[in-house]
Amino acid sequence: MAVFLLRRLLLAIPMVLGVATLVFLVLEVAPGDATARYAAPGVAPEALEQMRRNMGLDRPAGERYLRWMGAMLRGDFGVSLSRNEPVREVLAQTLPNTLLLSATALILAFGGGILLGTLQAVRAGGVVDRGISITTLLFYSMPSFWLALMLILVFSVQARNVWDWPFWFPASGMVSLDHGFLGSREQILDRIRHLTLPSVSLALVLAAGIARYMRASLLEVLSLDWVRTARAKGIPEWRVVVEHAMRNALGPVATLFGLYLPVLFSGTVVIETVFAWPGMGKLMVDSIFQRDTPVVLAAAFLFALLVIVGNLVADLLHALLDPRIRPAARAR
Amino acid sequence: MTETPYRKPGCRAAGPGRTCRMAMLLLFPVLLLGGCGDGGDPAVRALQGLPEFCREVLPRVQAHQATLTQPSGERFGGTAVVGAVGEMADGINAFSLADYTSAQHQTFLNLMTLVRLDESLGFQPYLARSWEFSPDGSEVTFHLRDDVRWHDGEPTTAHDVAFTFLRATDPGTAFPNAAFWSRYREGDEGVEVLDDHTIRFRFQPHAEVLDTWRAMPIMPRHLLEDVAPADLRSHPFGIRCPVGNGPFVFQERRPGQSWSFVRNPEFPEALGGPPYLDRYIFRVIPEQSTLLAELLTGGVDLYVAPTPDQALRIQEEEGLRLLDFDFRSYVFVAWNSRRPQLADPRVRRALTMGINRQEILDGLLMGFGTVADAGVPPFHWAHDPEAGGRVAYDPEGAAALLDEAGWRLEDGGSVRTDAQGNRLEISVKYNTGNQQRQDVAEVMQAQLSRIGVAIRPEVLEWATLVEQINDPVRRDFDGVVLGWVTEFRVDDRDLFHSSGVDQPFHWSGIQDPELDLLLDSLQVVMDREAARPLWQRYQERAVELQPLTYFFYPRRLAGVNERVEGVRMDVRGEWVTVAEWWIPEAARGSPGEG
Amino acid sequence: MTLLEVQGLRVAFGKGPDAVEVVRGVDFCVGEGEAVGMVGASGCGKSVTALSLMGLLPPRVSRVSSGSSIRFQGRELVGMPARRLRRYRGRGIAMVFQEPMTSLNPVHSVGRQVAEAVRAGGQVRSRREAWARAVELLAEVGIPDPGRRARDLPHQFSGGMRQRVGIAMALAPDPNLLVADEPTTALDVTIQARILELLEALLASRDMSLLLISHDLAVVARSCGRVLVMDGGRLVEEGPVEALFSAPRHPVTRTLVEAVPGSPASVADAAASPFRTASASFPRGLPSGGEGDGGDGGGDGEGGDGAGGLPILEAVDLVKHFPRSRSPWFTPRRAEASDSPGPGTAPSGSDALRAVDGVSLALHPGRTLALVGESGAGKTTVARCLLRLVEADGGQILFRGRPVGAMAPPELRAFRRQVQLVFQDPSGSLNPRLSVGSALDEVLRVHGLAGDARGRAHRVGDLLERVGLPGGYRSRLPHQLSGGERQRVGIARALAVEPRILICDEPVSSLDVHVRRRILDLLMDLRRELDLACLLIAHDLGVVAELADRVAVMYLGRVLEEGPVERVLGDPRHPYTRALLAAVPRWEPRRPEG
Amino acid sequence: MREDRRRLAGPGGALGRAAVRLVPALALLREGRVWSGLLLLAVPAGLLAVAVLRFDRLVPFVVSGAMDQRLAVLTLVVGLVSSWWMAERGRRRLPLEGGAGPVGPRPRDPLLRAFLGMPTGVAALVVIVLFYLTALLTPLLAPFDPAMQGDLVTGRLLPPSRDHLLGTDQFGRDQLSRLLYGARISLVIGLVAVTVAVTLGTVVGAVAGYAGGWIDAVLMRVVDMVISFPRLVLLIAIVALFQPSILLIMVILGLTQWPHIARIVRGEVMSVREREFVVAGRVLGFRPSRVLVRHVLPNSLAPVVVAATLGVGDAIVVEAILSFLGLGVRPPTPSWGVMVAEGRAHMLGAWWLAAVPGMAIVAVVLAFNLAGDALRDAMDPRRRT
Repeated sequence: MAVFLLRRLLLAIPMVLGVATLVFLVLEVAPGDATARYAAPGVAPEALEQMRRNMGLDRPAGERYLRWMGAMLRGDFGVSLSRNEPVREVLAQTLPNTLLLSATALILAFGGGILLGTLQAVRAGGVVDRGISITTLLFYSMPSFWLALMLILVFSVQARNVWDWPFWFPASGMVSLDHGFLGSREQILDRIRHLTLPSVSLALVLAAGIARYMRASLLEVLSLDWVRTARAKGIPEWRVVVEHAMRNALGPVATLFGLYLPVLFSGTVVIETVFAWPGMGKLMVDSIFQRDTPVVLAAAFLFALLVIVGNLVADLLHALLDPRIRPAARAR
Repeated sequence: MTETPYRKPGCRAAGPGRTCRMAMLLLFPVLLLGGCGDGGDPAVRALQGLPEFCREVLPRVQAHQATLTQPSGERFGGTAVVGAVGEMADGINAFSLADYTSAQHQTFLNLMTLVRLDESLGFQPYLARSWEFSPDGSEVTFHLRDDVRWHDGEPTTAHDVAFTFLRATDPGTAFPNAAFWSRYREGDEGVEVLDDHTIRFRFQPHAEVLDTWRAMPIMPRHLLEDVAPADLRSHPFGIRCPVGNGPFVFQERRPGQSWSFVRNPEFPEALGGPPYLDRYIFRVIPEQSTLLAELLTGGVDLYVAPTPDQALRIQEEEGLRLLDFDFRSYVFVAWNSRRPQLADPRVRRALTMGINRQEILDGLLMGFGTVADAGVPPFHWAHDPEAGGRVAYDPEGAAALLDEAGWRLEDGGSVRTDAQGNRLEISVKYNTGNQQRQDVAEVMQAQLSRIGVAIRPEVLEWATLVEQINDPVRRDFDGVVLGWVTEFRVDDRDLFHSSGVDQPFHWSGIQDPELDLLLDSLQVVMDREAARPLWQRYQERAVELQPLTYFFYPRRLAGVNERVEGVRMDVRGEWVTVAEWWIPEAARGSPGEG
Repeated sequence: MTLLEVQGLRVAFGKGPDAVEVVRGVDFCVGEGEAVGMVGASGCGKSVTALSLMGLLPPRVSRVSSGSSIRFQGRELVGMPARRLRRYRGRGIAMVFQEPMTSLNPVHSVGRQVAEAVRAGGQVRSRREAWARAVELLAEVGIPDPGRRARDLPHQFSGGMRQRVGIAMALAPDPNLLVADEPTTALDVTIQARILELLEALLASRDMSLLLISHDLAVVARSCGRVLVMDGGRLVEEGPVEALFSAPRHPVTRTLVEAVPGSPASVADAAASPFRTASASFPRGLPSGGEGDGGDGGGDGEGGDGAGGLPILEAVDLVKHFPRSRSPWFTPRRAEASDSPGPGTAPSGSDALRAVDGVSLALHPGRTLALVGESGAGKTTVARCLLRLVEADGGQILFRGRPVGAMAPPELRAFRRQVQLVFQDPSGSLNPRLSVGSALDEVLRVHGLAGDARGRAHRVGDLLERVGLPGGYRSRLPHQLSGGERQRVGIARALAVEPRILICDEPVSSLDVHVRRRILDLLMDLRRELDLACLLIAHDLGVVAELADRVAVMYLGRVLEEGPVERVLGDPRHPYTRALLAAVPRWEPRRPEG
Repeated sequence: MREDRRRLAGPGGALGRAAVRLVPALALLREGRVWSGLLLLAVPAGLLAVAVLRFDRLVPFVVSGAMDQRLAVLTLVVGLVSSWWMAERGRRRLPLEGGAGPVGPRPRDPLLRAFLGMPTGVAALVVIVLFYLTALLTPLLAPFDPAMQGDLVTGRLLPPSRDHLLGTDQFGRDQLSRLLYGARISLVIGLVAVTVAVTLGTVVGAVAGYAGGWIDAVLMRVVDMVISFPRLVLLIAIVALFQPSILLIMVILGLTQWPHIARIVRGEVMSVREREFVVAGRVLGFRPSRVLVRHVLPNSLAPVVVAATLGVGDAIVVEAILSFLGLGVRPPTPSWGVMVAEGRAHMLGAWWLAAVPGMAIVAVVLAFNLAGDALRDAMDPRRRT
């Protein structure tokens, strides 16, 4: 197992480097640089030149790439060009927020998806199945940003301003302004309230996909010979489903975990923008616009790393769920 | 998330300490970032993750502030929350001065300038008690107050002023507004500290000398002296632990979310004394609709620059007040006169005349603003409201001008052509993320198509746009929609002076001797009355040549919760009276409950 | 007393007008302690009947018609609510399924699965007791070291062992009736014999009825007193085994009986060896020589067949290893345990699986060499090595004396034209998207045979005729053909390139008994008419006896014994060959039991 | 129904017969094939309605119209003729009076037949066809020029009314017209992106799957790399930094979608490669390229069809996201994503501006997803329910 982990991590190195290099190239070829936001009449061109020198942008691309690479291997991500802060700090401010959001969304999505999918598979062909099928497909077809806007419209804007509902969800930010003045219970509640809409809009789309996958997976397992064997023993149907079929059906769904991570991170880019969530996705987009190469590179690097770790976790989960899967056999 | 709650202001409820640990549980890559640690004491933990510099400086500030006695009185107390869309990217670092909001917080909250403006835009003493010019106008001597202290207790002296000047003019700093001192003598030649509270500057005589010292806040020498000029821009001082001398003391910044400041109890009485507010919070909410919602529900007390649509909503709402006031910004399209179809001033004038700017103003800006004709905004003493008489909306006149210039409309055609058969097609670029500019481009396209001009709007992301329009060799645009905030001292030489035609900002590329002469004189004629006719002529000439189509001077808008009293705003900015804001005791409850 | 009584059982698949009745009115009964056999060709409705007893038919797609009645211990099972029906599953009727490889849950240990069945039976409450009972049961069905093996997962067992586990599971709740649905079909003959022995022993030791379902009458004949014969969803004949064998009334029964070696009706049965005369009935192209020679291994082939001239294709000391893991990139997944019977399990210690371990063979024109052995013996690998579909790791393949291993691609393609393969699975060997005609036409076109389009069309007709298919079949797609017809097309395609050598890899093992017969006839005719050299790979000794001149017995990658078919089958020298022969289920008239 | 037939067949049936000649769909209806009959009746009826209501536009469009205007007229004509022809063909296949048995065209391809047997699939297909028809007919359908601005003071942000069925946007442009024109962007983007993705993905996947070994390893590493990076971030970077045209955006969308297709194709090719008919091809001496193209690929593409169908929906969503972020289609070209983004600022007062274009996106994507699902089910008999 240790060998397997090591091998996977080694395999990940060229991938991470590849991603980082790709991003570096894209940014390098792109017109403009980080001084663009200072460009306005009244600003001396010499000052801009000097600023470039201060940022190290006057060096050839190759040198900057190697420097960055070298520094990164030592754990130093450099200094953000647009935020006047070390990249490490910029990331430390945003990464936890993104992780909180995505982890919540993942839990919601997988919990909900697996539950719904199981329900569907057990009632395959029935009204429940069709109902859930249509609903999940509907959510699956929704652009997440639009879903988010509609959720805001209903549960935030209308609920608060028009319908005067006793409960509504904040449409932006991570905590309320008075967060610091609340008791610990209220603080948690406040966080959850802020987390609800963004994580739900992320999770709904994912959950729809997972439910569909789970349904298919479980249906397939339920049609297998050994499920018939289990039924032939005369054990109750729910135990056939839960103890026998579920574990086998969850194996492939676990691999979905790894597959969905990049999708999820793509989603956070949009959702963080819509909900003003101070996370990595938004940071990355902003930094692209500001030509803040060090931040973009570091964020890309982290994203790639997270995805790899996610895939690893997925594989381990799969192996855990299905003892037949030898780790080595999972490497493609 | 099972943390002992602490309620005193200054806690870092969402600070890295807590979130970091939470994240560590989630996934290990966070470990790479480090920065997480343990610490029971909130004050200590608040410092965690901060750079060395801040960990040294902030306790000193706290210690000094703890020694001061807070003022008492019925107006003292409460927290006001200001919400805006954009982060203060440059923070309290005057050496990287760039964005409007940062500049406002520097000059009105945390730092001090030598002089400030009164409501009628006359210069008033601030950090400087008084000043005098030498008779030939080549020297100014400032006498500083002796009762101003940096927030860590150090006195503010002339050495700080000299330090600020020297660093800002040091090329290594890459100070963006170096033009402030373009007529100053270089380095030590330009400045002389006469004593701890007296300082003299030397320069070639020019207009509006004091404006520089209204714009440039003084920075603390004792903290930044050892920092290399090249490192000043990214120094932690700016955004992690600014130490100022203004009415508000920096307390905390949650990156991307908020800045908070508390009262400086020792702010000199002569300058208005300590502010009434206990605490001032600047909150970044990157979504305008959210901001409006927050204002409606009391999440923020003041919404900086709502959209005109939202302004109407704010006006309707009970308990809210809409402030609208003159501003220093304007929106324009710069025409690239290097392009053959735009070389003729008549064409450019026709374009302006073909656009119904008043309708755009009324429709999209809800009438909050005035139509602009030349780059001298209404706040300016030399503003000429009549300058635009000759370019009012007049589609027939515009068509006639175009005919005259040789661009004719064939029967049945929709686009004008010249004798060679070239179509009158103009691409207009604008940048992403600015709704107003996009609106202008779209409306312009629709309106100009009626007089046979084909406008192709092209949206580009800012850095790319900058590269395309600023590169003297490329100048890859026909027209570009831009907008900006001018200084109080209007200086358009970068835009129009023919000597700068190869400089980045000479977008129009026009070269006109009369304009050159006017621009030069405007900068050196020190007497306003003598300068007035020059300004008059300058605006007329700009209208004649139409290097730019000026759209409008939008009025600045702000939505304010009525519980905050004493809020006045004018062209000087939103925060000009922040020290006088106060909240009646009955309305002081914690923010978010209004 | 009657334990189970089935009356008018009808089962339909599908809904509405598309519904197909698979079981169309079946009546039978099983008495207490009785062993009843049920035989019939595949698709005759046997398994569906069995599943319907348990209420295990797939819901929604299948339906037991309303008039049907299944009475178990006097209670009507049809229409019984699922909750109550479940009580009869396992405890009342238990079932052993056909596919041991897939009928165990791969993620639970076998002990747990058996224990679960024990607990479902209701006699035992606690987990510990259930586990102990499970271990006992595993011991009872002959799992060695059951205490330790109970913790293993299904994939760590061979097929035969898994079937034993399946039986243990069925026995766990102490059922009154055991339904065994083709329990040995997926197993090799030697293992089949052991499983049948086990079933017999269990039946003797327990108070239990048995319904044994098989397509092979011989299997049923061995343990059952009464046999039901099904065809097309109906029961066509029923009676004591002896009666069926001695006087089969229905044609289906007759085919089934004929297929059993040793049965009175078997046309191929006469003297000492059941196979001897079977093969003798077949006229050979060449006199068989070397009757008396012996010796193990492949070395004697050439000597014995010297009269046949030079071999056309020859394998010398062929070796093929499959690495257990090849590279970090790609690792083929394979079953861990080989399917070998007790002695001499696969060499699991080495890092490579020696699929072929020094095999030498020779093919002569007009002669047939049979390669027999159980699954996993390496037969198919030998065939693929001969064609260079997989590269051999050692040894040499000579085609008319030329080493095949050294051939360049064009020459290799030419070589492959001379050697054709007939596949085991006729449904997989045809491209589902090509019609019969175009599949044959493609072969001709690629090799430039039979001239232009007309010539090819003509030749396609010839080929179809040759394999006994009407010309109208050329426009049919594979899925519109029956299994036997597909196999004919496969043979026609192989013949299209006019090969000299035909390698038949289990050509009839996936076909039903009556179709089998005709395909074998076809192959025999073709070999004679076209003077082909033939390598026949089979595990069915009956087929070998009919078709082959010589036979080589393979086991674990080695040839154990090789010689003329009469000698090897009639007078096997190697103990393994003897075991193989002994394990073939055959008809042995029972003495009336005492 | 029976009575109906008698009436038509009776002496007064001459008129009925004429009606049936003219409108063959009636025959289908009469025979009880209600759905196909209604469909084949509704489509030409709709087209005819368009032709009548917009008759004033027809002639100028043909004479001096832009390409898309001429295309709209052509679509109208072709649509009318072909729907009549299809109905007529359906009518001819009807059994004679009293005849029984299944009617209508029976496609030979079992997959297609299974697909057409699924109500959701057929419904989705119909919706998709309708969307494309609408997109093609837009110049005829749209009540206003989508770029035509109303009075900026009085004509903007109007609620839905008789004049403006979906209200007007912030420039007083007719929202319905913009929605109709916006359909073209979404629908074309889906097609082009998926074509690019399928082409590239199939080639890469097929080569990797068939060749195996190091070629496979290298190609799959690349695929992994592209897949593991958040696609949207890459798209945002490329689109933001290089300002491509709409066509290029479509291509880029495809270029980031291919790895999924490549994976599917590779997996499928690898399993088909082991099938015996492929081995047979090698044994018969076919060249590898022939085996791959003639035997392996055609049998591997079924899941690709599904993936492509689902991919269209995906591409539409991603384009909408890009447009929403201000990076996709440039204003004033109406794209649904842009419309949602612009409507967002007016959520409180005019929520329909953001809601309706979003619903359009959901409808199209849902149709494609339903079609993809139905295809997948058609391919997998076990999942037919």
